[in-house]
Amino acid sequence: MDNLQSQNTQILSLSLDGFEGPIDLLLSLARDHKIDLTKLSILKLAEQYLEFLDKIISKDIDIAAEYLVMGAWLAFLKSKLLLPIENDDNLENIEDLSELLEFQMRRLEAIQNVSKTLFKRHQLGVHFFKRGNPEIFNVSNKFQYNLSLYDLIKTYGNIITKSDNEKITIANTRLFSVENAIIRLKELLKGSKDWKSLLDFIPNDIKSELENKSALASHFVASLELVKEGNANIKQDNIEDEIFLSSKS
Amino acid sequence: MKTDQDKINEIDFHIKQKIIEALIFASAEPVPYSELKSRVKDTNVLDQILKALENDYSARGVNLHVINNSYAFRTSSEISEYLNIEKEVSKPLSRAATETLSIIAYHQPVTRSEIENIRGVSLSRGTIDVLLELGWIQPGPRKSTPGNPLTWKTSDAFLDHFGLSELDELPGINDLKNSGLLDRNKIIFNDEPIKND
Amino acid sequence: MKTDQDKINEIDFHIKQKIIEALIFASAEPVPYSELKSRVKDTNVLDQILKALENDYSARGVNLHVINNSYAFRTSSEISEYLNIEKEVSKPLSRAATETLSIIAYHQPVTRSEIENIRGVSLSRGTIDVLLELGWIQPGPRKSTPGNPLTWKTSDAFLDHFGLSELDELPGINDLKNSGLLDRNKIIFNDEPIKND
Repeated sequence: MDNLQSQNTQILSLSLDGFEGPIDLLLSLARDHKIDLTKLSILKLAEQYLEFLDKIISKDIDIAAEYLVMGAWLAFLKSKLLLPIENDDNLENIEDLSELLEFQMRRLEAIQNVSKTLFKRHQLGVHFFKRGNPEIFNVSNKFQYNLSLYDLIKTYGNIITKSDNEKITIANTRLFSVENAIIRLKELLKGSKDWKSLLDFIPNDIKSELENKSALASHFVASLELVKEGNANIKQDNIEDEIFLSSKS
Repeated sequence: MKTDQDKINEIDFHIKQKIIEALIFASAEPVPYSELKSRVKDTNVLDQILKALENDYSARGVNLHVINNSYAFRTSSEISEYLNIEKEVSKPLSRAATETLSIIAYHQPVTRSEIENIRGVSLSRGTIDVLLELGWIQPGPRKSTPGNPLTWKTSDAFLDHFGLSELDELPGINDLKNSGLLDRNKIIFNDEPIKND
Repeated sequence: MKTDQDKINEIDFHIKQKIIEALIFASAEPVPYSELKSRVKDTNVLDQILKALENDYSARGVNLHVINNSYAFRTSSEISEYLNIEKEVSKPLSRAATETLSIIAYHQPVTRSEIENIRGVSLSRGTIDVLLELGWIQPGPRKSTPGNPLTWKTSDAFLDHFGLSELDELPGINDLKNSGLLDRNKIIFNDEPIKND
């Protein structure tokens, strides 16, 4: 009978997608098999759950740990229920456990019910509205800033995660500073009264375009600096022509 | 016979009522009673004014709402079906989020692990986050259990959103209280020690 | 004698009036007559409703204004002198100030240079001033390190503003992690522009 019923129902579509955890699944099973929660037939429910879980496992569907824990717990409960009762202690224990399960199911069921009722209520911004064009009275400054607790916490979260996360490693590049170029040019120009192209002063072991640009830029700035200091002469006949340097001393 | 003083008081009352009315009407957010009190010091008079305003507006297209001792004008929900104006389009909340909100509302103040116990499943990341961003929940006092976990409770914005004046107006709250389903000490899979009290 | 049709029309009239009233109340801008007409087709009825609303509100703290054939509720000029009304200027707190405030909240009492260390940028003079002016921070005890630098901590007004009854209620790092606020994936797609070079 139960099996026949279960084939006709939607919930046994062999997926856990629609369920919010094992208790939710139990509630659905109870509803589906018309298992009355007031006289909770725990054995029947446990069997339904384990059967369902078996099918899921056999299909190799991903299962959250909670469903397995509940399965193990129900299997334990089932075995206790099927064992002949040895003494009164055992009986009480079983009854306690069944009662706890019943309590949890009823509690979640109640929450699910009030949740539906709550969201069926008229809601602000959907069914009723606030003043669309508020006028604010100048009570004091602090009402002009509206920073929410969420904003504050989120901001701090960002700072913390960033300082955790953001270890910037700067790639090992070979760039030329103007300072070094000045020293280098001074050295190379020493006593050279002839005009020499600026390009001749660029180091010849350059490997990349970036290095090349960097070297050219820093040496050009350095040459201007030397002219300004009175240590060198500079000339360029036309725009985009070559630039020439010579020593003054 | 009205004395001159009576007349002055009456005029005074009307002006005070207008001030209170304008204060509440002008604000999009609920105005706390304490702020109204800073305008009308005599709480007897203030209460009278608020009563009168509630009355005056009860049959209008705009009604006076009381939200946890704050006051706001809101359009009448009686005509909601006709008011399809610029609704705030927001993604519908997941079932996990709506159930979590309900658990916080009915069980507050409640810790994260208590929420997980009630739902029987661990809370996915971002569920609390969504509710906090909506401004519907806020942190409550920490519990005095080991680890001092933070609790969550609902905010005034939550009450406002669902048109509730106070938590006692939560649908079905009394049934839930009476049924014992809000008791805290029954847990199957506890990751917190069960308190025997 | 009122006929049944009269009664129906009357009920209808009241509902229509409520709709018009609520529409004007909830709108961010003055509502043009043409828009109201799309709700109440019969201009005779609509004009009657607007007349009635103007009348109803004429002696209240809030009046119905007609601005260039559009309708809006505005605080009565009669009492605005008592209220010191300003149009809402919602100034968002600068990012520097928000970050500084959050660091003070979580690390208090904290010195200026500690704040700079955590943010990784130096603190401009105005940032602390803004927070001080808001009343959200206050000086704490001086540190017993060389130079005895001043520390900063949050004030009661801070707790008040964020709806916390004590500092303890501020969600801690673990609460943040659990709620998804410290989700790394979220940080990766933050609002900083991607630098193309």
